[in-house]
Amino acid sequence: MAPPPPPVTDYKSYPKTTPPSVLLVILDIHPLSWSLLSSPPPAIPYPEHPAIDKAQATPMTLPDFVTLLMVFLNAHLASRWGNEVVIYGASAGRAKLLYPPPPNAVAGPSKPRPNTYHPFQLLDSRIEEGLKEMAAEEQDRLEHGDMKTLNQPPAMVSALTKALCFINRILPNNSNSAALVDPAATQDPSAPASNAPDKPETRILVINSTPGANVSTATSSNEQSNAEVNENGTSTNGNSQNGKGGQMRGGYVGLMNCVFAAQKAKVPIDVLSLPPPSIDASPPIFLQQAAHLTEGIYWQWNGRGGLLQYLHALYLPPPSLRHHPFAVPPQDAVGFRAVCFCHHKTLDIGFVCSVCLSIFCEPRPVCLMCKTRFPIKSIPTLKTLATYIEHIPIPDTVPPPPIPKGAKTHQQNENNKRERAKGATNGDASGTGGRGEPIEID
Amino acid sequence: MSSGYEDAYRVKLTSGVLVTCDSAAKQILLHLDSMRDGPYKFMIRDVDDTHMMIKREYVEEIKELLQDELEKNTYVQDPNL
Amino acid sequence: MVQPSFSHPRSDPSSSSTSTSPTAALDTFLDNQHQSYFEELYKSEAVCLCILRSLPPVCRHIILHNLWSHQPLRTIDIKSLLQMDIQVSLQDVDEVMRPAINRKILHPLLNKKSKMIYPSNDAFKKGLRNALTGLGTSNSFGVPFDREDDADIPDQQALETYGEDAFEGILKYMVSSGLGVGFPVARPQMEVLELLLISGLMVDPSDPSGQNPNLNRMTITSKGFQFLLEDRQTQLWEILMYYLTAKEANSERSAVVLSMFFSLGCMQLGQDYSASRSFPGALSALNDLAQYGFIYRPAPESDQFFPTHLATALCSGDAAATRGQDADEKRFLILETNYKIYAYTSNELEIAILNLFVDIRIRYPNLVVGKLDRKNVKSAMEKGISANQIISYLSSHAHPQMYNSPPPLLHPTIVDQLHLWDRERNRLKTEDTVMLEFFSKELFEDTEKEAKANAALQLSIPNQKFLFIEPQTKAAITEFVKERQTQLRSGF
Amino acid sequence: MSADLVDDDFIDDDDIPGPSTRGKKGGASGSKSGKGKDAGRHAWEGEFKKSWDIVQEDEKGSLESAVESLLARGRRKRALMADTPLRRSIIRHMFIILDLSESMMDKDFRPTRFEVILGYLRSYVVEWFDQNPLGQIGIIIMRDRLSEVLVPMGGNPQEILSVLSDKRRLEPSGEPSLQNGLVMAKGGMSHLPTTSSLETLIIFSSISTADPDGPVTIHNVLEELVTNKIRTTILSLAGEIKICRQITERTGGKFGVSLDQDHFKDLMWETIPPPATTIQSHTPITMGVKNALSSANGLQKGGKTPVGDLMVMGFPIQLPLGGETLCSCHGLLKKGGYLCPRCSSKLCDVPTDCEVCGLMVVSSPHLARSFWFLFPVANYGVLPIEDVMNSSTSETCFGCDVEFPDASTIDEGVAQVEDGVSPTGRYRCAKCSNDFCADCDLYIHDTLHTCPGCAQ
Repeated sequence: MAPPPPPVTDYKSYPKTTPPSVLLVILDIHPLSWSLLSSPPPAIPYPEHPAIDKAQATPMTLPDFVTLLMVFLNAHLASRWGNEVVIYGASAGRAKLLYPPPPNAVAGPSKPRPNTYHPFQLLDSRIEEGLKEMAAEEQDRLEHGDMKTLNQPPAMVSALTKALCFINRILPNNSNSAALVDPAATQDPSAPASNAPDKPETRILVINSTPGANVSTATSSNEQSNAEVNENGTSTNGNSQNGKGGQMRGGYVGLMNCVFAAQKAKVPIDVLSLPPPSIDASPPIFLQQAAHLTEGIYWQWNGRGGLLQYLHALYLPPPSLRHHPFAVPPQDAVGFRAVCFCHHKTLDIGFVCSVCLSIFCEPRPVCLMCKTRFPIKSIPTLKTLATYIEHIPIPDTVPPPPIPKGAKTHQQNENNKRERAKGATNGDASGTGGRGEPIEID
Repeated sequence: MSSGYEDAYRVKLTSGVLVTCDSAAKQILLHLDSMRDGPYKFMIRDVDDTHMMIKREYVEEIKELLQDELEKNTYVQDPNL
Repeated sequence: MVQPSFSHPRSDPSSSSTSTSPTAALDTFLDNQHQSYFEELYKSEAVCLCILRSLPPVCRHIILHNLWSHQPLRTIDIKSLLQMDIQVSLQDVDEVMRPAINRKILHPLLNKKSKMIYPSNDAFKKGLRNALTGLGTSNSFGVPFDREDDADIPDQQALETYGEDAFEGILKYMVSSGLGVGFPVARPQMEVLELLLISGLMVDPSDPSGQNPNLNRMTITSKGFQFLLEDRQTQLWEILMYYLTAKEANSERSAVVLSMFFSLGCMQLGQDYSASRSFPGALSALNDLAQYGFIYRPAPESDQFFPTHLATALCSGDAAATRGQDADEKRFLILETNYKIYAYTSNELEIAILNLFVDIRIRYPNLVVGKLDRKNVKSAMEKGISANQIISYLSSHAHPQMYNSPPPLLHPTIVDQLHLWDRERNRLKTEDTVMLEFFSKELFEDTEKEAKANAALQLSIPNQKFLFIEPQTKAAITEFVKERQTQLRSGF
Repeated sequence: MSADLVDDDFIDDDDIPGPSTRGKKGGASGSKSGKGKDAGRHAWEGEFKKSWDIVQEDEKGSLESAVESLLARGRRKRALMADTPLRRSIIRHMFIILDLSESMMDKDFRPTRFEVILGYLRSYVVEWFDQNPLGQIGIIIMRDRLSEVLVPMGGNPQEILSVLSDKRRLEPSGEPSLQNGLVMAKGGMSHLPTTSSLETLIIFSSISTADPDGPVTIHNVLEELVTNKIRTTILSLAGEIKICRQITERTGGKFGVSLDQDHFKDLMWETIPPPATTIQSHTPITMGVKNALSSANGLQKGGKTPVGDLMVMGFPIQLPLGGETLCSCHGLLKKGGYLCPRCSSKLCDVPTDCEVCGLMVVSSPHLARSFWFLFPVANYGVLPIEDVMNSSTSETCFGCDVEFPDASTIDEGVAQVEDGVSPTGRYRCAKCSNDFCADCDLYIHDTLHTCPGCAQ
């Protein structure tokens, strides 16, 4: 996180215009997750702030949320001429583009409604259609007894890769013709960037509804086979933080690759995590890492309503306004945990191959990835080194809001408090984390 | 228009048009004025290097005359070149 | 002045700071309106949407940030959002929100604890919320026309051509009246000519009093020439504002008409709408707009109308109509350092405008070659076109190829030369004056002081004891001089 | 660089994928093909190849086809790359030895060699650290027959960039001394464990070296390089020099002579991906970052060196920029920081060794940067026109959802698979059988490293 710039009072330095902004939304529509969200357990009591404590846990159904999301997307379109929206739906094991519709699929333009701005109407009706299509597909899968795939976590990585490909296509300076211009000119970092001011800026908003950071996909088969074949079944859970922070399958590598690609393209990945602490105490740490690494905004809903306001307040400003002049909402502590290649566990401390940097949760004689042999003799030493690990709760260090805030910003205040509450519950979260146990694919 | 007093505190009032220009243009104006006689002289008072006072009725004429004079001194490229 | 449109890859910051946005005419108009006017405007969701987009980005996002909140915006919230120091004065916060306050979206208010709060205009807030949710009832985005499905409707291309032809026809008429020669043009309808006269873009030279002008014999004024050189969006808004002002002068209610402009700006190109149901209060204004090419009607008395691209591009905000194909067509000029101009265009209007200040030598079907020379530029300047206008016209129409050379876009020698020619025209500065010749230094100094205090002084030459004063202050100054004279003579 | 020179001990690095090997290899294939075609002729006897000759307009006067074939070349090159993961040294130490002799002022590169190389170096450093987050770079310059450490070995690209941006400090002059440069590099790396990958990259502009008179010759230095296993890669701007080739061959590096600017850049960028390590393991490329294996040290010293090591690493928690707390590394009050996962002490920055418990604390994204080497994306095959016609394939690219050209409009006559360019504009992933457009194909393989289809 960049240190906050000194307070700026010179309103003359505020940008006069912003480039058009493309917002790519990845909506997790995993049916199981939404069924959890629609009947949430009672909210965690919140004695510190009576006003918040009084607010009841709000059930959130997918249609309700999509309605809110549409208003938010309309606001994005409204905020500047030339803004665009792209939406991907990520369901169990598959991801699909919902909007804009494929060019050949455009049925005749529906009749404009007299009280709706036509672009809004196009967007809203197409999202509705797209979601219905996806729901029908899910229904289909259910009826064909394809239970296994239904249990897969949502295909976040696939959706992210698609979004990044899309961004790559629309960014003019990434086009291949640009690669043909004189390298000396393009490679000189001191040269002024020749990007036209109307080059669109892009950002990705990931809306996660799946508890326990289960936001991975099936691993790429290569990785899978490598890992599975060499799996000799002598797994000892000794020093891994199993279940903590949710599990992440091989999608970890894919997610990280996406993060680096996004970093390179300077695309922030915003994350909105819907499962409130009452459903799942552990944040989706890898999405949180993604937001952190790309300078996006990460925020977890507290389950007590107010989503529309949060969406507008946190996620609406385009990247060009985010750090200056607007303030970035305070962010949580970020756990930089990783996932081991052998059992897909989330680790605080792991064993890393010195040659290929593969991560394992236990000492082993041969590297699974590069077949490097490790000295057998050191295994016991390593084991002792890695033991005695107690999990550290995320400390209560969320900064207090810079200025006392009252009624209006009590949302943000509430946000902070909630984070504290989460931090407090995080210490014994290993029990609840098991909720997100993924189903292994063989 | 004069105040009519013949003492040290007398003040003379004159109405006209104050011309502000660069000194080169002013020389041309002086020249133009010197070419004229009697009532056709337009200058009321030569103030300083960049100012002069002229009669109101001659303003437009003087402007045109100056343009013509300047035009004479401008190199015009032969359009066929 | 033409905005060196923001899609300019290398717009010169100095030139862009002096330029105005395409909606400058609208902004001035709105700035002079009262609360009640806005209350009426904000009944339309389309207006709320367009006004929101016209705000500067920071202001816009603060409004959106607070849109769904129940509490009014407070100074302290703005400060924390904008990372301002807590000590920052209220004025500075006001300044940030100034555009919204001017548009009567926010009403700054001191509450009981003498804290500043900014409650939003309820009509605006409701309108914007309804715009986003589509729950409005004012039909401000246009009621589609019920037609048979197999009805023959013009496609977008046809509408664009129609709109372009209609508007360019007016511009061509203006140009041809100024050039004397020109080309055959149809005379616009009477209402249009009247507006051109009222707005001062054209004038009947044979009628200096302006009492009884002959609309058929008008010629373009210097204001008209300046209008021609502006970009399309600016021209459209200017015309609309002239129209609106004319309406107001006839003491008609203009809010309904203005809100119709915004509604048109939010409509869909290629869609047909019902006039009577969309704009029940502004049918005659809609008819007038047809004459400028803003809308297309298949039959003159039909209720069905199609907005053309002129209308639908009205509210495209700062992105202007400079995007897309339209923009590419406008980039046709190559200006060389030897003053030669190559214009890749066959558009009569553009060629006519070029002809105002360019000596056109060669005309090919798609290319015009000419030269910027002193004679033509000066004759343009005689017509009231300034060097800055020519420069901004040249740079906003510069061919993409010109961006390949290192900045600045136009070579400095040419820009300088244009300014020099402009200056040459204004070598004499003349002003009416009264000269006072003094003989007493004391009296001179006193009078000088007095004249300075009353902002009457034009020039003072102390060593010759000359004083030049504004003619209209002559009486007051003589009065003073006489008083002083008496005082001095009596030996004070 | 030469295909016929593959030492058995080394895997030819030519086939390594790199993000910057996008299809713009202008005259890259020059030296190889030249040798193959007319074996009897020397390079200088061949016709002079102008770079603009490579680009041919098609009959419509458009450059589109030329651009496509350039792209295709990039594809073909990548097709040679092995899909299987290689063992690569990931912790690298590299000295860049820069020749700053007068010859750098030559104007055969525009505006000068010096300017061009400096520009390349700046982006090279950024790219290098991007792909080798755990590596370190130092820069040595050679001029006036002396060598000088411009930037000591370090892991901060910003520091290097700031030095490189100061052109006045880098004014070329005199002659270079290859020997002095190498000695300096060897000295600079002597303190490093021989187990990490030690490399030098020499950018050599002159055609001679002015080495000191004395008992030690450059051949002695070469022997030492070989013993110290310092892999030396030399890129020459001027021509092939015997001693340079000898050095690179003996140390396992590569020798390249640039044909033009683009080619030089390609040569440079080829050295960015971590070098493959030898499977034969006559050089045990093990490694030990400082304190990484405090207790395993004994093992290393004892007779047989193990091939690799497992390191215990901790993944920290980054604190938000809240209140100030004491850090364990400096004992100062600071905002933010990282918590060691084992002992919870606060550290200012990672990667580092925890001051309290000695655990090596790294940020997991640092490690993850290199994972794409381990899980390469399968190459996409060209989809011939018959397949498009026969099967019900998707109409849009699976990546960016752009519409494919209509299969029915493709002329059967030109529908030959040529240069790796798909006539149908579709490229199919062998694993997930999804189709991609050419743009996405390049992007996925060069930057993203994750197949959208396989990720489902």
